[in-house]
Amino acid sequence: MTEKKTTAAQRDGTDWQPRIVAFLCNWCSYAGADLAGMSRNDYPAAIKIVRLPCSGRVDPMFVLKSFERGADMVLVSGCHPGDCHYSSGNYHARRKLPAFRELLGFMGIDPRRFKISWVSAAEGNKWSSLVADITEEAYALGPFQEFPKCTAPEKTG
Amino acid sequence: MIKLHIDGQEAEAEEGQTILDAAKGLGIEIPTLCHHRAIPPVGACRVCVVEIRDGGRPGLVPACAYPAQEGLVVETASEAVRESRSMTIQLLLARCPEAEVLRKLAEQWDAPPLTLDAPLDHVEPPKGVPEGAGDRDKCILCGLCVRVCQDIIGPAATAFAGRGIERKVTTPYKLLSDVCIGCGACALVCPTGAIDPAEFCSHSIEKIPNEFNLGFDTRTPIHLPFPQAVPNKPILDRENCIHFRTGGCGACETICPAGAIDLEMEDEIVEEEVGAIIVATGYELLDPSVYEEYGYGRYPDVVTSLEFERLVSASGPTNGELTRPSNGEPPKSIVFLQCIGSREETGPGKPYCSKICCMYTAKHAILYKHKVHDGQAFVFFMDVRAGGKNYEEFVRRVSKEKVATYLRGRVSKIFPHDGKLVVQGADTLSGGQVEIAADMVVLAAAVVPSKGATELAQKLRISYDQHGFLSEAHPKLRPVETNTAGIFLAGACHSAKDIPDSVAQASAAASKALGLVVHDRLTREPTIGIVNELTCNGCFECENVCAYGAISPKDIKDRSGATVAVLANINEGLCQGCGACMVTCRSKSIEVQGYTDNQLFSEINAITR
Amino acid sequence: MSRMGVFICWCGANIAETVDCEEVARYARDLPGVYIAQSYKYMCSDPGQRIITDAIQEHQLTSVVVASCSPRMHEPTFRKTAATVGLNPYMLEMANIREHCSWVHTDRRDATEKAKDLVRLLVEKVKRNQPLYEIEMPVTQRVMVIGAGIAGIQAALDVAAAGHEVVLVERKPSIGGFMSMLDETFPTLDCSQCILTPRMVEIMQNDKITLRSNAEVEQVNGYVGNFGVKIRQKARSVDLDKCTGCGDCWNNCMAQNRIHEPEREPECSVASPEIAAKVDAIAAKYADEPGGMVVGALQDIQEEFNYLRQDALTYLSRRISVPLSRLFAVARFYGAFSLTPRGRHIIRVCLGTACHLRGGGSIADTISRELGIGDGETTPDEMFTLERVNCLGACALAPLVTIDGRYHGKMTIAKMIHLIEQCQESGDTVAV
Amino acid sequence: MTEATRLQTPDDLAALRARVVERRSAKKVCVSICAGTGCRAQGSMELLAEFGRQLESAGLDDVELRATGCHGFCERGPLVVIHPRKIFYHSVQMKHVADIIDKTIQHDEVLPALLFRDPKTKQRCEVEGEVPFYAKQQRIVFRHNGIIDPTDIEDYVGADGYVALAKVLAGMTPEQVCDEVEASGLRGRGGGGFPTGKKWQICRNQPGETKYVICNGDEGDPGAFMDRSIMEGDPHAVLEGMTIGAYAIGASKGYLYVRGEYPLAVANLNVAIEQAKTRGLLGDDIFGSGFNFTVEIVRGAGAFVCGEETGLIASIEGDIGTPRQRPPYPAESGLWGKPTNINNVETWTNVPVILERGASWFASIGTEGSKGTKVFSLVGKVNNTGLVEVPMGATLREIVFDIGGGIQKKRKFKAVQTGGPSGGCIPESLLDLPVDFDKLREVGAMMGSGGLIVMDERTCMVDVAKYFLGFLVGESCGRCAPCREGVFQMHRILSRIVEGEGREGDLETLEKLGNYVKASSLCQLGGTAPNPVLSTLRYFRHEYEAHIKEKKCRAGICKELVQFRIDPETCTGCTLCRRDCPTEAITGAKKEPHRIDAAQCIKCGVCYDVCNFGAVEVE
Repeated sequence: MTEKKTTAAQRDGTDWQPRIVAFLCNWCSYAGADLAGMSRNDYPAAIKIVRLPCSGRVDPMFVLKSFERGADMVLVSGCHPGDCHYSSGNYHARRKLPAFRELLGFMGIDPRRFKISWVSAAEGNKWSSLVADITEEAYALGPFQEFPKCTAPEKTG
Repeated sequence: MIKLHIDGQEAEAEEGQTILDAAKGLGIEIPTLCHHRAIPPVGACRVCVVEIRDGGRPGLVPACAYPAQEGLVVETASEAVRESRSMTIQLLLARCPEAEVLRKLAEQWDAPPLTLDAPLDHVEPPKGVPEGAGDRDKCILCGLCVRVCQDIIGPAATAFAGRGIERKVTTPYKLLSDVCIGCGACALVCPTGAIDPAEFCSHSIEKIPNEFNLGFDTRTPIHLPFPQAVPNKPILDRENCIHFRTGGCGACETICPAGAIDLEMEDEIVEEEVGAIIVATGYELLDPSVYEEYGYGRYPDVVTSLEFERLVSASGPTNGELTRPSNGEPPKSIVFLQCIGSREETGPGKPYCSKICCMYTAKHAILYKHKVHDGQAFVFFMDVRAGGKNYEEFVRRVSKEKVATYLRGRVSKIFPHDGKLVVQGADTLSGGQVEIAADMVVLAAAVVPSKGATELAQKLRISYDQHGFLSEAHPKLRPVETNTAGIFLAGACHSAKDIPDSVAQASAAASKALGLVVHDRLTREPTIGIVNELTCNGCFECENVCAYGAISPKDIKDRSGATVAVLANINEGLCQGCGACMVTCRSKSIEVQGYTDNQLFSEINAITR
Repeated sequence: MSRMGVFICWCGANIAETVDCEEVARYARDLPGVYIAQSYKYMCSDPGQRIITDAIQEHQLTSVVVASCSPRMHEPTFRKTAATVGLNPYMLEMANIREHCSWVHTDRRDATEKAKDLVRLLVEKVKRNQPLYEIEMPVTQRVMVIGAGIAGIQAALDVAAAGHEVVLVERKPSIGGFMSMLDETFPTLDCSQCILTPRMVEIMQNDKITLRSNAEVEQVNGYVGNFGVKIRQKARSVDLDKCTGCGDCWNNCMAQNRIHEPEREPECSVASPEIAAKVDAIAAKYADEPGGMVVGALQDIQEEFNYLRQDALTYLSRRISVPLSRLFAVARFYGAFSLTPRGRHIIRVCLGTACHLRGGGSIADTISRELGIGDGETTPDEMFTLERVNCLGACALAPLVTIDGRYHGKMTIAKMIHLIEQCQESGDTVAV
Repeated sequence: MTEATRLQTPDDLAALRARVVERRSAKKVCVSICAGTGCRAQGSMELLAEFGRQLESAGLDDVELRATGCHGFCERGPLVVIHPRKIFYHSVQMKHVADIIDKTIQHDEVLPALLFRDPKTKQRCEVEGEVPFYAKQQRIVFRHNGIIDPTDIEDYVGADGYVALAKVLAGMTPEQVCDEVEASGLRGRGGGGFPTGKKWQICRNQPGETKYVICNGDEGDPGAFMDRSIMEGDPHAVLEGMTIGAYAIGASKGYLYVRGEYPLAVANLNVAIEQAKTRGLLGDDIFGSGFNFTVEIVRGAGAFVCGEETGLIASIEGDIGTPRQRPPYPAESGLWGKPTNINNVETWTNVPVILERGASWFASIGTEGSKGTKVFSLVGKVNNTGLVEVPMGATLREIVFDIGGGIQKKRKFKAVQTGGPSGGCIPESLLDLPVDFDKLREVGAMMGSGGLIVMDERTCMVDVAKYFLGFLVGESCGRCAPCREGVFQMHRILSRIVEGEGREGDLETLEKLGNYVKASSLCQLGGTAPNPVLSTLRYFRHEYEAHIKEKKCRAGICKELVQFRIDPETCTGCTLCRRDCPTEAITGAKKEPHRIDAAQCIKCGVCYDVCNFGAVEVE
């Protein structure tokens, strides 16, 4: 773990740090992230968490919006299938989001930048290693530029 | 109401009732033989004759078949009646001297043995199939068996052959009957015990096992579940009922004096509104026949612990007499096997401890000693777990006082030999193999959730573990609550539990439920979905995704009351605010309060800036 | 225009060690819409909470962001605090800068930047928050207990004892569960039924408890406080209100055994096609008659086949749907029927009164003696069958004998012997 | 032959009758031959064929040949009547045919040898009415028997047949018909004697659309055959009676239950039904009245108990003929549970004539409580066996001695048994009893269906009682215990008595059992079964006592109690007995006294019966 303690500066001497937007359901993954905190698991700070009631609440537009706004990586995480607090919300997510990911390439977004994961409230460790892994991958993929370039002029302001 | 006089008393009868019915209403007992309440009377045996004195043609008439008529004056034990009745009994007794019921009647009605000749040898020797079947020397030719089969049950397996003194009950051509359904109604109605369907039915006769006594005795389709049952009323098992299988019979409906039997009754869906639900669906035992080595199901003397309970119970099939199911003898040696399917990491069993078996096995050993004083009991165990108030002391007493010999180890095989069951197992404490010749083996089968518990959990939207036990909301802090508000758990549906634990949890669940229902109002978070009726177009995609059935169509009416649109409407009690509907809505007409698209897009904007 | 307050919690050192809380506060103060921002050591402590309430009141804040621990921990606390001074609690949100930030990051700069991001995120959200109000719902003050073993019974009794109605649903026809099957219970060895039965009876007697035995939960609707449970009340076939439990029904239940529904062999297997065709023709004759004219059909069958063959009768039984037993009984009841093959010559001796008085009995005895057969019997060579009949209605000719339907009146023993001999010689009927 | 057209109105019927009468009334010669069962058994059909042949060869094709129903005088069959003079020949043989054609038909010459000779007056009787057998009879039921051809409806119409039906359908309401029958005083001829009109009325008043009428032709009493004669000889009268009854009751379907032993009756009834249908006298809209009626024949199969109403109904329903407890009576719930009226053949046959000639005419015949006539079958040890119809109230003496010609072989009269197996025996002292329903019941007998069995000194009353009980043991359906077990036990006791094993107290047991069976049985078969025993015990107790105490059967019938012996003094050695002895137990040369070898003797009594010199004695 200690080796993985990388900051942007230490890494390549530049200021660039990936922006990772995470949509977490309140009941499992958000709590799992809390548990990671309570366990003092250290992980990269590039990830920013948006709290949602359920992974089923994730509108693909949220993902698209994130990329449009310059996110380098988007993560959706919910309860494990079968454990949804709302019975079936994560099933909706599980069907809808992978299908959506198939379309990302078509829109010029590398599908590897979109992650879906199931983290339970008990999986603090899983959360921290997940964050570490995707941060690593985000670094490897580099900044996501294609999309903001073409959309930015219209969108800003 | 028809009014008549019987033995000087005024009697009442309804249209269609007989003198016998009317007399019964007055508590006047009239003997009968060929009469059964479910079967239309024919007045054949004439034992029930009574004398009409007035109000009708004077003379002797059969009470069972003679309609109660207005103004009849009837004597049920006049001189003429007594003479006739006595003579009838004597004549029948001359035919069937062995019939117990006739002997009793003879005593009762002063019918001394007639100085008559014995009747003709009216019974033909059986040719393959006995004509008349059953104990033919007892047949008084009352015809109940023939009538019940023909008129009530339907198949008409038997018939009268011949006439007069040569009359006999037989099957057609004296062959085994292939229309006989084996129901045994003939034997039931026979007043003298002269007929046995096993003798002429082409099928084997099989009794209906009584579930309460786990098949150690039998019952009828309509039956009281057990003597102390609550409600203490019978139930009709349609699987085995003649009426529901063949369309015939319906005798119970005819017989019931209260008119309580309703064969037309159908399942009914009733709706109950409640504020809280306590689930207490209990447990059952793992079927040990999955373990071939124990021979359960093959060797009758290998029984489950629950079966053992019934066999020692004073209210059980043997009235508390502990006997071997195979031969009815008391078991002189008995082996109890613990952990049958419990604490098993692989295989058909369960990984958990069933918790109650150590204790009840010790109890069984004591009960066994109570019943068989000189018997020997052995217990094969893995560990003895006696955590509970006075539990350890109890078990220690059993082993210390040599109520049972405890052998630590497992049994590898049970096989029958020389009328006994040889139990082969390991004794890990002595390090050797043991072999016990037992009369009976009792398997402490694992506790598993009762059938249908998971289906119920799904209906209740509560969760359950991989074994099917229902899950509590928190293993420590919320042990009787479920993840679904308002639903609580009690007893062994949650995990293997003994009686005190179950009762304690039940009271806990009750108090939790009460905590809810003492309030007449309940508040809840407003973070739920709301529909924008201006943009909703009523496609109801949202209805499909809602896991709570919270969305339903709502009629939008104009001032004249005409429906102008049908739009989605969210029940604020049911909605949990998950937002699935919101994502599905194409016109974005639903928002979850506190998590609106506007808020979320702002959040995204904020962090991606 | 929003007047927002942002309050940054140090959480002692828990946050402050990794996040520069003052800087975050400064940063927040500059965010659009934020009116004030300040940090404090323990926001959740009483003084910390007072800082918030005071600020709300003093600055007439319309919304608040508390950046501290996880909202799963203290969101209710701070919302309640805000509400005490009249701020709609849903106008307060929390930024999780502890579990999601200070505790998981070590780099102070990164953590502080992230904390700023998180605060900004919440500020942007809260700007768009609307005041929300808790929803109040009525509660159905009844409880359902599913399963009536000892646990269900106890729960039901406890709820009822508190004065609330209980619906007790049991799948089996009786309550009691396994405990009712037990003999004695450990470790006290008291009789299971003795302690259980009074409870079971109490269930029945308690007017707060509605027992639905032999019932199963079919569907559950609604939500806490307002469940609607559909119960399948399975047909018991016994009206519990009317039933007195007298036992007449089960003591007289006709099915003493399991029932075998008879499998029917196809009609063609009980009789050969030739016989079937003949029986068909006979049955057709009587098709219009309600009773199938059983007696007539049997007479025709006997005429056709000489006696009542088993296969023909079995086939007829299926054909006209009259039980074979009835046909058999009829065949055995009436004197005219024979179930065994009859001889080529049927000798009927009248034993009507007139014939009896004029010695018909002796004639019958003579035939029996000569042919060695009794009433209804047939000689082994199937030549003769003797039938004694009760008057052929030609009393003037007494004693009367018919052979194959031909009348032989004023019979004498000598004449009879002669007739038999003639029959035996010619093998045919002889006229007098 | 008239073409068989449908008779649509009463006028059509009248027209047909006129044609038939005109055709038949010509002074044409007609040879009428009895084709009843009795005469057939004695060769009447062969005789008929022979007449046909010889008339043809003689070219006498205008001579009509007619086969009629039974004349009743079966004892002297075959009977031939030559019209128009109605010359009555009896015991006609094939050899007489030529003579009859030659002398009587062609030359109008009477053949005295074939005429009946009154044994008292020694006079030859030329016509039927002069024969003493017929002289005292009054033939109402038998009005057509022996006169018409039963297989030709035109004969029946010619004899005023179906006039009553036409009258009823044209102008009477069902109520009126019932009233008329009730006013006539007609009582059921089947045994019970219930007033017929009342019975109809009860059935008529029952609710329900569907009702049935049944004709009980299951003449089960041994020794009775009047119903057979009617069904064979006058089937249309039965049908007409039933049709009228059905109209009165409101039935549209009738069943004719005919005893299986009567094939000729079935045949003739079938012919009659077909003819009646063709003529529109059965079927829909009879005589244009809108009234429909059909009749179905059901053949019995040999069960006496089916003569009991409820047994008969069960039999028609295709079940064993066991009677059931009444009430409900058939009039309330009978065939297929519908109101049903059952009358026997003789009753139905009376109906048309009552309606044709009026109730008062009928009521003028007979006694106070019993109107009309009654047909008896006079059988047993009487000279003139046959069917006799006398007005109610005729005495037994008239019937047995005047009509029946007294006892055979000039033996001594002992008793007459009436009412079939369930009836009773009437001793000589009651010979002057006027016979009607009530009088017979008073003396412990009953009318029954009308069997009259004459017994002489060679009749053992114990044996008779045993015979009847044996019959009833065999015919008891076996449903109820008193009849099944009681009659059986009585029969066992009687068997013992006739075998010489009688014991002290047997007679008391018999009486006790008899009274019990009578009182406790389910149906009238059991209810009357002990009558033969009880009535013989009443009038002939001494015979029983002789059997029990002295072990003697004075009639020489009870084999175990008799020894036959030939008195060597009286025996002429004629060999008659020796030749007739079935077991060759009699030895002895011609003209020498014969001897009976007791070891071989089966006690059949043939020798005793055949001996013309009274040499065979009973010990």
